[in-house]
Amino acid sequence: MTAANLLSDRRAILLLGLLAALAAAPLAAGDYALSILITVLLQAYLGMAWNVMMGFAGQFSLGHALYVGLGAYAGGALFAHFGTPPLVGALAGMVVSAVAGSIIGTLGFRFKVMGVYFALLTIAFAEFTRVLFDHWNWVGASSGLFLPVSHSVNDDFWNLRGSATMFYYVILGMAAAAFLFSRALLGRRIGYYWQAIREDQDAADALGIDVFRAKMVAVIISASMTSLGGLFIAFYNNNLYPESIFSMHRSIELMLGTIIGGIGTLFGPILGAVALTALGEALTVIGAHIGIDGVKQIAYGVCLMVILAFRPGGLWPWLRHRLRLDGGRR
Amino acid sequence: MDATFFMNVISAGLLTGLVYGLMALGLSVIFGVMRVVNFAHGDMMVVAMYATYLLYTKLGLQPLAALPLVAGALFVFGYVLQRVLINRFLGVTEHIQFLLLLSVAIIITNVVLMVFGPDARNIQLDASFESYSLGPLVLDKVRVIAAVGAGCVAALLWAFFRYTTTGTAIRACADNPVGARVVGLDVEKLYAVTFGVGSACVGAAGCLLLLLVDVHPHLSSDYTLLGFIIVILGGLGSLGGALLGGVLVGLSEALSGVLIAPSLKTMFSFGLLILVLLLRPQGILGKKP
Amino acid sequence: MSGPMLSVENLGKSFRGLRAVNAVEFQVPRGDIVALIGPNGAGKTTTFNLIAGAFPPSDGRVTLDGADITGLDQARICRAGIGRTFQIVKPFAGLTVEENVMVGALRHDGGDVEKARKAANDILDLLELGDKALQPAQTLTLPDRKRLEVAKALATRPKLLLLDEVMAGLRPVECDRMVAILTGLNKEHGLTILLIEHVMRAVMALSDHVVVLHHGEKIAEGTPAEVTSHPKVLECYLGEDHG
Amino acid sequence: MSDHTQNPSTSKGINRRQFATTVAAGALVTAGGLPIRSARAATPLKLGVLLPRSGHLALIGQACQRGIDVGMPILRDMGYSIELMNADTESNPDVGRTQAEKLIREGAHMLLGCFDSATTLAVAGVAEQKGIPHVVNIGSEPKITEQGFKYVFRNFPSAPTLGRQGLMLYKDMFAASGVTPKTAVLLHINDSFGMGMLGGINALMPKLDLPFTIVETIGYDPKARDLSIEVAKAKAAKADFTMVVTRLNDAILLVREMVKQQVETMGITTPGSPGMYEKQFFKALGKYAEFCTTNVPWFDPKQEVGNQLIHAFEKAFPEESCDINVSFSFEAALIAADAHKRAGSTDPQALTEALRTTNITKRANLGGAITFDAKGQNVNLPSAVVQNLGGKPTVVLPSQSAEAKLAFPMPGFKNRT
Repeated sequence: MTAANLLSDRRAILLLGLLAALAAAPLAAGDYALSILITVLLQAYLGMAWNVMMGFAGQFSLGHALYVGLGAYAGGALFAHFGTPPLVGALAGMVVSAVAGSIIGTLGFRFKVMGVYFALLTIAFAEFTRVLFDHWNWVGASSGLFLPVSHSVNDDFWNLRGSATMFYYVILGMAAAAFLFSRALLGRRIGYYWQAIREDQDAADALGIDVFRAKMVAVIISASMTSLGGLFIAFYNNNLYPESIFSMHRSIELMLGTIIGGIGTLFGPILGAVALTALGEALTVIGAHIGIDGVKQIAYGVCLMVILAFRPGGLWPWLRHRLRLDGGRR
Repeated sequence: MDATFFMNVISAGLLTGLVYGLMALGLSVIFGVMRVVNFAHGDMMVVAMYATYLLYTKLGLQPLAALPLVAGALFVFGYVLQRVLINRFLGVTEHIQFLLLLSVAIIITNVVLMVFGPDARNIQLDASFESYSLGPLVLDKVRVIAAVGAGCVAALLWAFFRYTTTGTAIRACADNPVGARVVGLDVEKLYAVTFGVGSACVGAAGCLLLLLVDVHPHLSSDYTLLGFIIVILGGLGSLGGALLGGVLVGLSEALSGVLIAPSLKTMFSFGLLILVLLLRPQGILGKKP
Repeated sequence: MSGPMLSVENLGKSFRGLRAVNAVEFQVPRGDIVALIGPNGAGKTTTFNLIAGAFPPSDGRVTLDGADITGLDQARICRAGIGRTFQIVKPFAGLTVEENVMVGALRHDGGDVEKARKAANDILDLLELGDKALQPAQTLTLPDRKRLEVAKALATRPKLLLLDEVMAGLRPVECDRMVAILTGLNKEHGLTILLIEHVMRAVMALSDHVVVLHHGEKIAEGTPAEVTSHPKVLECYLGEDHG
Repeated sequence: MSDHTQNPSTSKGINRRQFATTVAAGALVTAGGLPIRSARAATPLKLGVLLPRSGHLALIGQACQRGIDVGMPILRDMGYSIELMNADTESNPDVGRTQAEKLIREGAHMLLGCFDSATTLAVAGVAEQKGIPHVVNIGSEPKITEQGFKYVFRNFPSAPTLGRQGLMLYKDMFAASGVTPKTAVLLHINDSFGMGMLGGINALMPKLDLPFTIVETIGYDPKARDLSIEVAKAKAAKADFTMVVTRLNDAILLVREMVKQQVETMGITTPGSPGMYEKQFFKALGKYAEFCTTNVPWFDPKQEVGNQLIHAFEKAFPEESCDINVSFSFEAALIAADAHKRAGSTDPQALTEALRTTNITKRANLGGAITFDAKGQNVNLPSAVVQNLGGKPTVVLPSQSAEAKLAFPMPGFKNRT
């Protein structure tokens, strides 16, 4: 397998076509469709960020809402208090998240907290931080933090104030960058190290890999990427509440797409986000016809179960096979 | 704040902690034997609470009288769930198991929501407003009842594992599933019984907890998390550990609520969890993995 | 530089008071193949793990090429120049055979992936796995997995290769292939090898020197011929047979 | 979840238990002669209603929806012409935002909602971008009208206003009862509403020259499962009376715990939070629910529209309580309908202009005419003192609307029969 066929021609064409279609989408799509697409891309982006840690390096984090929240609050609070441009806020958020990630990583990996225990450690940190933010007045505590709304008609990219279309292109760019970044990571030394650790940590260790360092790199990269998603949420929503941004629900939502799509694969998070959103929307429509609230969620649970039962590896490996895109392994 | 005040607070924390412990017992039993982390734990408890509520409002059955019924029903539920669904997923990776039980949780929560609506329900016993006064100590009557009930159920569970053949077989299964299979134990059935017993514990806990708190469908995830904190504190798979963890969380909530700020008390539970995970990852009474 | 490649002095390990390995001493001369044999429970794998750094020794000293590596962890010892295989094979199941080997090779050449791929393929060809390079490792048969273990260890460019029962479970023909491969590595590439083996015909064919362990202690060493006629060795093996 | 309901009472916000009653409500509407009237209007107002009908706020979202559904026939009788487009926000701001966009795409002329402040802000942002007017039924976050939104109109006091008005009413309460306590203990929920109220109370206590001081402030987690510790702490404060800022469930827990721990104070009062006036509170606490007082905007029992609404509601949903969620959601629909009638068109600009000049005197709640200031806030929303008497919330102050006399200090828990 050479670099050239890491992405076979057919797949490259497919991807470029997809990208072109997405880039042209605002011309055709209405605001509703656009907001759905933003949801999809945001979920795909966050899923890819989580995938670095879990899918590539095999470290199960159930508390990624922590990094979403830190990124959102760092960017949001700096902007709300000092008018700091989001790009600077993004940097701050990435640093804070990376630090938080390395604290959790150091503690978890050094003390050999593994598997489910590690996952619960990450939840504990996220919940801990949620309660902390609930009481931190500078960021509005539980009353929430509000970003000033601009009334200018023009999009202001540098301050991330503007129309849905602008936000759409921002998240499209972020998702595309995350995809390319993930691909680059997988094709590099660290990517191979991660996969080795994911498959068998002891064997990886015996091959001279600095396992601790590799895992730390995964956590830090994943946390920083996730925090950027948080920043997007902050500026897109304009208001932040610890209760929702740090919630376990968000952590779960964030990884659901990736697991459904195909954990550890490059395209899985994207496919999973599309599939889940489509499922959600379809169920909303069906639910509206049945006319009982809650049917949607039940059907959602059932669908999830069915996918897990029949495609535990996710949809993408299966679909890739059906589409005969198996040229590269991923 | 005087000594009596602290004694009151501590005793309330202890009593609530025992019920928490019972709830966590179910989680601990299931993990200890099958290595399955039951993320639908809180949801099962909410179902038990609603069942108790129905038995009380429709048939006038007191929660303590309803307890065997509810526990029995949950046993059957757990048994069937394990047989039909979870058994297929025993060997798979953790995150798939997690998602599977999550989807079970989503379904349960929303079925409950559809059937009972989102309102909080509670039952009103005469005892609900009464309390025992032991000198300066004021003990909430239902809290005492619930704690004693939890203690009894825990003792029963211990006796089950200690003195019955099935209980011993399950313990053998937990220690060495391959060996258990070799000596001819029906491991699948034992797993189902285990899941049933774990669920029955949750059922009993739900019954007793309804004396103390109001039930609504969205209570479940809080209790799932709380259950995890408790079993990890005590040690996953350790029965005594679950009770100890429950009491610890009850106490830490009580004391941090008094000494610092009540709204920060969950943070202390999580803080305690982080501390224990780092200092003793297997939990206070847990065995080394 | 002269002196032995590996030198083990007074090596000991206790597990909760249980003495698993006691005062073991031997050397592996540069360019030689040394075999570590003994009945089950003799402490061979423990000795191996002490050398490879899976856990630290309770006492004693391990020197690799003149450098003290006592008590270093597994990864550091690998980087110091010891490549090892596991008795129970540990392939990276989800990766391809080629990628499995690349992981070991990536520590060299500044992590250049293409160079590592090339190196991996060379090693795979050497071990006659070249045609299976693009298969997922989980599809390999046991003999292939054993060879993959060796390939992975080789890819780290070790000065010393530790092989833990790579012949176990192989049929005689496959066993002979492996012997030929290892001999080739030793003769053509000058690789020093320390191996644990139960398959005596492989031990006889391969080793220049044999160390015998029993109950965690060295009871004999010498050439294969010397060792097999050593009374203590016979006693312990016969005793093993009778027990 | 958007559905163009010709028959507005078939709300999706129902569960099976309520199904029968909803059918009854539907029958009621049909009896009101709906087809003829809606045919008469040239272009009815398409009103997008966004409420949290599922998720953790479902209870309140469904109450709000009931208020609107029950109110539809009343509005038609008043000569208004509205078509509802209902959508469920699932108690999630992100869903609220996409649903708002969906409603607008499907032709909603105006939006109504969304009860919780986070979703309301998200939806207001969408409305602002699209230039579609948005009437807020309930939502106490000050930012909703302080953000500078041009299309947002709120007929509900912000948390600080609620707090101020509620606090001022304490003076009237003490004057009416002739008893003036010196100390209070404040228990509050630590969520966005509770913190907003607390902020208002802390800022105003020194300014309002009240006769009492707050000796201890105790916040608790919205997810608190039991409040024994909080109440123990409150008991230890030994204050003359108790002030609380709650939601529903915690209000029940709180009072029950006070009974258990025998915390006897002159009264359990709130300067403006929900909880203690709700039917569930009465059901759960029985005799112990009595005498709790709430200072909130309330139905005007002397107003015709308010009476009509209560009657229609009690007929359709005898099990449910007709509270301010119902009345303010109804009033929001009334405001929307009124603006549409005056604008004479469904053009968003015209509707917005009409909303700005709203002046409705025939309303359901206490207070003068509904009008909006430049920020889109109705500043004319006085609170009443509502005390739980005889198993139902009863207006006791201001005296001109009072149905009964205030009981303060309240009888001790021990002596109740």
